[in-house]
Amino acid sequence: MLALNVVLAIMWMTLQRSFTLADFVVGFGLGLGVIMLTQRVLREQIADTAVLRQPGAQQGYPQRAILWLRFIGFALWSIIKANWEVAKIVVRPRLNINPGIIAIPLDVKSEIGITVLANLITLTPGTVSLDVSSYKDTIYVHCIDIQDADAIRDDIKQNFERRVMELFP
Amino acid sequence: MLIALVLLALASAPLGLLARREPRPLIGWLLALIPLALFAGLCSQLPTVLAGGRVDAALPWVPAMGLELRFALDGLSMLFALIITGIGVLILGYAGFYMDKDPGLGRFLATLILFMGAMLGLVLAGNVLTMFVFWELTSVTSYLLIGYKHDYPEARRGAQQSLLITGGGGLALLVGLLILGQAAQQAGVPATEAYRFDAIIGAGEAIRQSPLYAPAVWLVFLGCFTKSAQLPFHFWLPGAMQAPTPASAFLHSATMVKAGVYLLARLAPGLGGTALWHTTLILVGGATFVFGAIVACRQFDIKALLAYTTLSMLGGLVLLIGLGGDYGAEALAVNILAHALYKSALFMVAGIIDHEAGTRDLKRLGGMRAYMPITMVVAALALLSQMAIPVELGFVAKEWMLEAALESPQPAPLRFLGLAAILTAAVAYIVAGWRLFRNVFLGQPHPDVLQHHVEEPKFGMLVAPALPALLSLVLPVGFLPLVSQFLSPAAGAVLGEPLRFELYLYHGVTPALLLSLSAIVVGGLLATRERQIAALPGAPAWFNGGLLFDRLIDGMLAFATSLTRRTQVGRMRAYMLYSVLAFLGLVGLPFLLFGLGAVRVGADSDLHFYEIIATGLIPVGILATITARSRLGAIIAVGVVGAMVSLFFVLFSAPDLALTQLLIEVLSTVFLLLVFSVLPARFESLSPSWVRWRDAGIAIVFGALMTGLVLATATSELFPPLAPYFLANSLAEGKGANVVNVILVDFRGFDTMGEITVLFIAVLGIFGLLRFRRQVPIAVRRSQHAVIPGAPVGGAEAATPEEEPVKG
Amino acid sequence: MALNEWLTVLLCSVGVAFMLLSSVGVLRMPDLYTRIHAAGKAGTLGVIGVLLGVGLYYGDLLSAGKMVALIAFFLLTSPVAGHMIDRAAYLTGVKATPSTGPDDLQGRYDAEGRLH
Amino acid sequence: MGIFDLAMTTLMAATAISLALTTARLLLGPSIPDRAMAFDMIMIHVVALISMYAVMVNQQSLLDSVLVVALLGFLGTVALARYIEEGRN
Amino acid sequence: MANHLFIPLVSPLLGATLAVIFGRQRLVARAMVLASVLCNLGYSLWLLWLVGTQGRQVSQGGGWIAPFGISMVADGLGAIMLCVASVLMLATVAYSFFTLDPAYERYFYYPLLLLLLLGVSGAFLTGDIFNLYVWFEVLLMASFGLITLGGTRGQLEGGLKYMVLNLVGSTAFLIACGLLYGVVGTLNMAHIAERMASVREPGILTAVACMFLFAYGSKAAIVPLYFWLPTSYHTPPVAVTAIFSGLLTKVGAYSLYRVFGTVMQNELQHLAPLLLLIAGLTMVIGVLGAMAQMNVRRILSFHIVSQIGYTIMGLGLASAAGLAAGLLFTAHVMIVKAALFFIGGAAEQIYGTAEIKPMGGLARREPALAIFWFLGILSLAGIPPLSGFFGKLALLQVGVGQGAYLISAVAAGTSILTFFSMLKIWNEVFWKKAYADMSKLPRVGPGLLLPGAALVVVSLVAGLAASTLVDYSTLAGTQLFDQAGYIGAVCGADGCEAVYESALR
Amino acid sequence: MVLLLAIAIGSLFGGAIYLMLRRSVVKLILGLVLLSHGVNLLIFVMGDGVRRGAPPIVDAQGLPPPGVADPLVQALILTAIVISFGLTAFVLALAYRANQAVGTDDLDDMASTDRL
Amino acid sequence: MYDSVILRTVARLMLPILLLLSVFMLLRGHNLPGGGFIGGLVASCGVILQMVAFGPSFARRVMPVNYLALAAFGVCFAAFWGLPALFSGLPYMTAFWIEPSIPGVGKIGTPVLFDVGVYFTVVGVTTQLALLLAEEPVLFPMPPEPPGAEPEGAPQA
Ligand code: NA
Ligand code: NA
Repeated sequence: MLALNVVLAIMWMTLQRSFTLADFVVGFGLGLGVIMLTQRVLREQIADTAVLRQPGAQQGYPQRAILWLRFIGFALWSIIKANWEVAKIVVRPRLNINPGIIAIPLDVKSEIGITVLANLITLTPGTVSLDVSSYKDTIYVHCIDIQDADAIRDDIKQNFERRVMELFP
Repeated sequence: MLIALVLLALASAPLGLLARREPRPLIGWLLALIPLALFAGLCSQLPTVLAGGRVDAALPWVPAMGLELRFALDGLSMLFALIITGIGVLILGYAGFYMDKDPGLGRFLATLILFMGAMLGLVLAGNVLTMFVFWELTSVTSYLLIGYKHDYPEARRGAQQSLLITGGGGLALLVGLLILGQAAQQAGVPATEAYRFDAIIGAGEAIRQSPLYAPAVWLVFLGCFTKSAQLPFHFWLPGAMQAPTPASAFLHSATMVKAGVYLLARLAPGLGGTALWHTTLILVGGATFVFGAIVACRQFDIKALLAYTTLSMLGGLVLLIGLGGDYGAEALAVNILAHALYKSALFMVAGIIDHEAGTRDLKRLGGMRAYMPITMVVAALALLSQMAIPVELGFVAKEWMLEAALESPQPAPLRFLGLAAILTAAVAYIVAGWRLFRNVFLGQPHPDVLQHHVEEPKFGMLVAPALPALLSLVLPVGFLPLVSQFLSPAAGAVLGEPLRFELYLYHGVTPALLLSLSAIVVGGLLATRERQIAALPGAPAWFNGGLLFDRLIDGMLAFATSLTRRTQVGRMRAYMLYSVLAFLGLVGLPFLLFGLGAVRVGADSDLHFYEIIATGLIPVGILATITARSRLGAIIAVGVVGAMVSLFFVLFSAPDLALTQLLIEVLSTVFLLLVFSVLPARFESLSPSWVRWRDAGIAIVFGALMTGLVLATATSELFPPLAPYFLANSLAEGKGANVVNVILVDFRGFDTMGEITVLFIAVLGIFGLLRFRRQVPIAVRRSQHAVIPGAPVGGAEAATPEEEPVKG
Repeated sequence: MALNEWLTVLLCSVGVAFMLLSSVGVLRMPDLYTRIHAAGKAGTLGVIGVLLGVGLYYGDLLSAGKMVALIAFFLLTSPVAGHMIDRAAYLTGVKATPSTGPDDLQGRYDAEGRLH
Repeated sequence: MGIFDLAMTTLMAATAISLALTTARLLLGPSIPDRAMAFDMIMIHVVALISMYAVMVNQQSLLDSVLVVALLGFLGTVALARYIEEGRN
Repeated sequence: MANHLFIPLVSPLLGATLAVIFGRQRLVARAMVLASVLCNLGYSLWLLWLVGTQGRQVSQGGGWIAPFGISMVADGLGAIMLCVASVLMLATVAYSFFTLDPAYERYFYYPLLLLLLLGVSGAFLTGDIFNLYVWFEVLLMASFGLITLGGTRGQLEGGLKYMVLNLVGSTAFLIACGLLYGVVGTLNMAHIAERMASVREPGILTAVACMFLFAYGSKAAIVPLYFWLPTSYHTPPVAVTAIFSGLLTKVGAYSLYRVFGTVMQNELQHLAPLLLLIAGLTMVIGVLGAMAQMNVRRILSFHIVSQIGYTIMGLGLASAAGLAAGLLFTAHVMIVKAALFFIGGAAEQIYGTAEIKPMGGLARREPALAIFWFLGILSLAGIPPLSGFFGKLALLQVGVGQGAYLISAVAAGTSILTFFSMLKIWNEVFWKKAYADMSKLPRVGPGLLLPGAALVVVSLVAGLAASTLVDYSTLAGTQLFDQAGYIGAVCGADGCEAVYESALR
Repeated sequence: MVLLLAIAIGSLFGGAIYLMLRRSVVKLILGLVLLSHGVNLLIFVMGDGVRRGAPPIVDAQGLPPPGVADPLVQALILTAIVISFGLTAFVLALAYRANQAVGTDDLDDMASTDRL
Repeated sequence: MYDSVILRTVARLMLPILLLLSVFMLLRGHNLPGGGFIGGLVASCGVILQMVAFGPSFARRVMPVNYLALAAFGVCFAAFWGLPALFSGLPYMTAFWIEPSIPGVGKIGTPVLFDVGVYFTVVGVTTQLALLLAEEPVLFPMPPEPPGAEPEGAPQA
């Protein structure tokens, strides 16, 4: 929570475009107020993630930072790739695609993890996450062009879910 | 003095409520002390008046409008005032006995006294507006008296008819009087005094020359004719006989109906003397005179018979004013007095008969002489006066009337018409009088009558008609010089100059006497055949003012209903259409006429492509909205329009606006979705295509108009705007760099105050709108209302309050 | 033109190009589900390009930081929007193009719109 | 007008064309989710237009507005989708 | 500077917000509402006296000089209207205390009433055309809340039409404000007046003026813009209808008076014949509508339309005297109409319906109610010495004096039709025999009778003391028509343009 | 500029009026929304010129940028926007309730209060 | 209950950020685009987002505020700051400023406080409105779809 409060204060300073002590104090105070008002949602979110985190999975800060950076890099690259793919489809003179919806079982448990995964799926080549089952065990993905459904499934599980799991259990 | 008299009369009205207690008959006479006191008070002024003087009194009321409580007592006023109070004494006493079983007597007497006060005010008024105030009061009190027995539909109808006729006439009169006042002002009278009688009369010469004269006179005529039941407004008077007899005797014979005559007489010196004045009065008065007299011969209800003779006599009085001249004025005075005496007596006798025999129907009466001889004598005295049989006051009066016709300064044809009318009426009066007397007192009693315990009324009741009846005989026999002296100033007031005349019973064999006698003879002859006359075919059924009036009212109601049905159709789009068309008419036409010249279509030099697109997408979005076939589609399209408008604001230097617009847009869209997601997705095409095309046409015209207005105003450089001030002072004075926000919270913070209040009210209103129904059990609200059992229920949605609240 | 202006124009061009592409895609694609793919591009690369370009224009860290925050925001929200629309379309019975292959979602929604 | 301005204007024009194309989808539909998607895209275009415009007229304060617009686009789309679903029966 | 001019606005605003915050404590909320209404009443009487003795009162909102900030101006017209509004509000609050289902209270009925008063007071006092729009919206919004509070089907249907048609009118108002700013470049009424008076060829200004006519006219319910009124006014609780009849259309009329009487006098002279035509049509069509109805409240509602015709007639006479007469009439009608609604509402409470056919026999059962009703209709019909007579007399006098005979005749003729349709109620409800045993029906308590009776007494007293009233209305008419005086009071002796130029130098 | 805007304004008003003449409550409300857009734009044009790129924000010396837009109309429109938002919300709630009460969104079926 | 894990997560994340943003918009309004209205609307958008994601009852719980009273308080607060002027003999709403600018916040004066009142009002009103509308039970029985009518989502391509 304190970290969040500091983050909010920094966000405040960013918005204000001035990094003075006074700004920090005001931002911190406001952040405190905001957190007080919204602690119910925040607590849910944090509790949810913390409970699922396995004891052994705790890593040191440097590892986590590297994981984060790798993840972001991977995500950005995937996004650019995805855009390129779709752009190619769009400008193709004749559209002969074979879209479909496929179900992918999930190992990620935390809501934030699922969300990140779903977003990642959407942002990457030819797939849009359509919905997550209410037991959070399956994600349904719409693919723009299915040549091999299992290949897509594997790709997603291996590439995406694994990386997400590293950060969000 | 005069003010005190009038106010006393009005203020003592609540005393009438005393008569709610026993002994009612005596309280009636006790209350008669009020008019008696007034009578005495008036009499105390007699010396001044008889000497040709005038008593004045005035109380300022609304000086700015020329309205004051101004009273003036001269001969004419004195005549009327004494009649009003004198007969008032008798009527009050009489009413106590007549209505002793009636629980509403108190209310009745109170109204009667109020009426008397009003009437007194009317005749004493020295200012036309003062007079009008009391004129209206008499109409209203008369309404209450006629409708006294309001459980009966006929009573309500009669009351309403009389009020509408006299009230409508009153309004015409008001306008007429105002025009007179205006004319007087144009003649140089200061505005504050322009409405005084003497000012108007004094400016008479100028007024008669004025173009305002004719409309004013016509309007005054309208007022007077309606009030005095002249043809063709006569029909309310018989209807007014629904009033209890004392009221009829007082209002509809002796006093109120004479108000019109009074006013004509009062204004005669100022407005008279023109062909318009005299011709109209002679024609209308003569026609009414004859009509009433003849119709009276055919009535079976005593009160109706008397009502028609009253009607007739009012015509006679108007005729006299029309005939003009010395004799006309004199005859008017005498006839007013004579008529008041005998007619009030007759009405009271009619009441006695009704009271004792239980009916007023001539066909169901007869032989009363055996049961009520004194009453018969009283009736005979009064009737003889009405029939103008010699030595009665009525005879003297009729003589003077004939003289007036013979000596009238009017052109011969008019004179002749007047004479003919007088003679015809005189003959008819004899027939009618005899018919009444014979069928009531002579012959065999009707079996119905015998069932009642008919007997001579109590003294307290009989004395009331006996007194005027006796006076009808005594005055001409013993006091003619006194009467003449008393009436002279009245006649003088009508004539407009001092006058002194002597009444006589016999003055040698004059043409008038001969005519009078021959009328008696002819009348007597016809009277023997009264049954046949009564059986003669009457006027055609359609020639019935009352019926015509009712038709008029019904027609108006039907028109009103159909108009309302057609315009107030209840459909929103109809109302919307009216509004839009009204806008096109009210704004579009003036724009076409005056504003078109200002339209400037400047070439837009440096437009950017993206600006064109952003702006151009607005119409596209609108088109999408209009053509959308689903609610959500339309909502989304509107959202896009809003987004484009915001974009536009960004592009043209209004970031605050853009942000607010966008935020509001999204919020509105969310609200729309919340509300309308539950409805079926599809729009049905509800209107036929011609309606849609018509609406499209109207919409296009509307849009074009707005475009034109924008083009005409946006480029206007008539004046520099306020804006520079705000830009210059924002930082220095308002301590803020964002000028828009400084305007909002400081320069025009008051607007913002109102605006957040609007938001606040909106949430309060919506809270009530959405939540109210939930927590109020229907039973609680229902229990507060009950529809009277057995009553017919109006429409389906008649009972709005207890209507089922929507379930929630 | 300064360097930052060149950069800005370049990045913006990329962004705008992607936006144009995705608009074309949204027009051309056969059904809603495939259009969402195209639309997502505008919401991501298109806007990212533009925002990056704009962020770099001012050359200061703060503006760039703000833009990065904005980009993060878009990366977070744009897929969610796509997901919501897709889901709503599926639930309201918007038909997929006939060439659609497998549909693992078939019959998995219950009456309340819960997915099993 | 400098080259930069010209370039930016051209870019904005291109974005505007893209916007118009998106609006065509709004008009065409055919389904309501299609229109909702078009709405989302339109808001994104608005964001892009405002950002570029901010650069063009050198109004940094507009960039904060962009944040709000982006937020609103998201909220609007989500609400739309949600209530499209709500009204499905 | 008369800074106290803000009191009648701050008081209901604070009263309403506090009443909402303390809504749970019923008595506290009621006390606040009452206190705030009484405060307004006392203040407005004092203000009237002040205006009478010292002339116009002016204050500049936020302390910004005249054509730039928002001016508050109280002249005779504003002060009189403020007084009448407060009196009516007091009567309505009292009537509501006694008659209304307590459930209404829980849904902010009283705060809404106060906010209505706020909007009305603001409208009467402001000297800024756009600010006037804002107050219009405040009072409209409050009226929307009040007219629909209760949620019967009739209220919802009627309320929807009421709302939408009023929105059209207020939108026109806003457009007109915008166009006016576009052409004249200012929003302060005094400044507008000064600038418009200096224009030789009005041209487009006439169209703008006509748009104001449309906007205010639709609020005032003139023909052909009155349809929203009869369709909705009979649906809410009586207290609401009464206060609406007293205040809402009158604000439209007030604005017409203000804008055409003071600000756009040239246009007034142009439009006078049109106004007289509208006045005549409004009188007649309104009263015909009333004749067609068989429901107490609907009859009275149509009469509101008809009587607006008289008000417009005063305006159409286009003179200080005409405005004064119209004002006199309007003030009278505001009071009497509310009284009649209250008394009719009492009858409605007895019978559980406002339809006149099933009623009857009330004159015997409730003589006091009958007397006050009768006095009320006499006043409405313009029978002396009640206040209605003076309003009618004044209008006719000026009409005749200015040679407007036709409209005077129509006005006179309409008043007899008014009387006729009111007598219909009297006949059916009071005089007619009761259809059945009335002893089971509830009696009228003092709370139900007093507010209406008090207003009738006010009408009677106003008639007897008409001189004062006429003096004040004459003063108001004169002040209203005195453009130069108004400009001088708001912007100083040199006028607004001088202030404008020196501020921007 | 003005011509273009005038046409946009005209079309907003025309569309609004057309929608408000329809029988459906929803269309009526959408018409009201369009109407308020039209008015806002109209007032905007009435300002002291419609200008590009110069929002009414003064610099540290209190001097406005050259070619600044009219701040007053912007403030007026802001007020108008907010007010019309309140009104729209209310009319929405009212329409919703009327819908419930009458059972249809056809305005022609809401004519009971005028029945003679 | 509406059920979308993804939306819920995102909505949760955005609430504090939006609230902070709203305060930011409010405070900078006097010098840059923003102000009480915009700030208030942003804040209520945050709550409305919760409402869309979780439903109205959750949205009421997540920030336990009586929005109606908040709106009333806002109006009262805004009106209140006009009063000091009245008591010192100046016209209502005449501005008073605290001379030195407060670090981190900026200049404080009655107009700014007034704007804060506006902010509260707007938050209270818009949020309450959204919640009221969203809490409406859907009671209105929908007329059956005419048999011939195609749902709009039918394929047309
Ligand atoms: Na702005
Ligand atoms: Na504002």
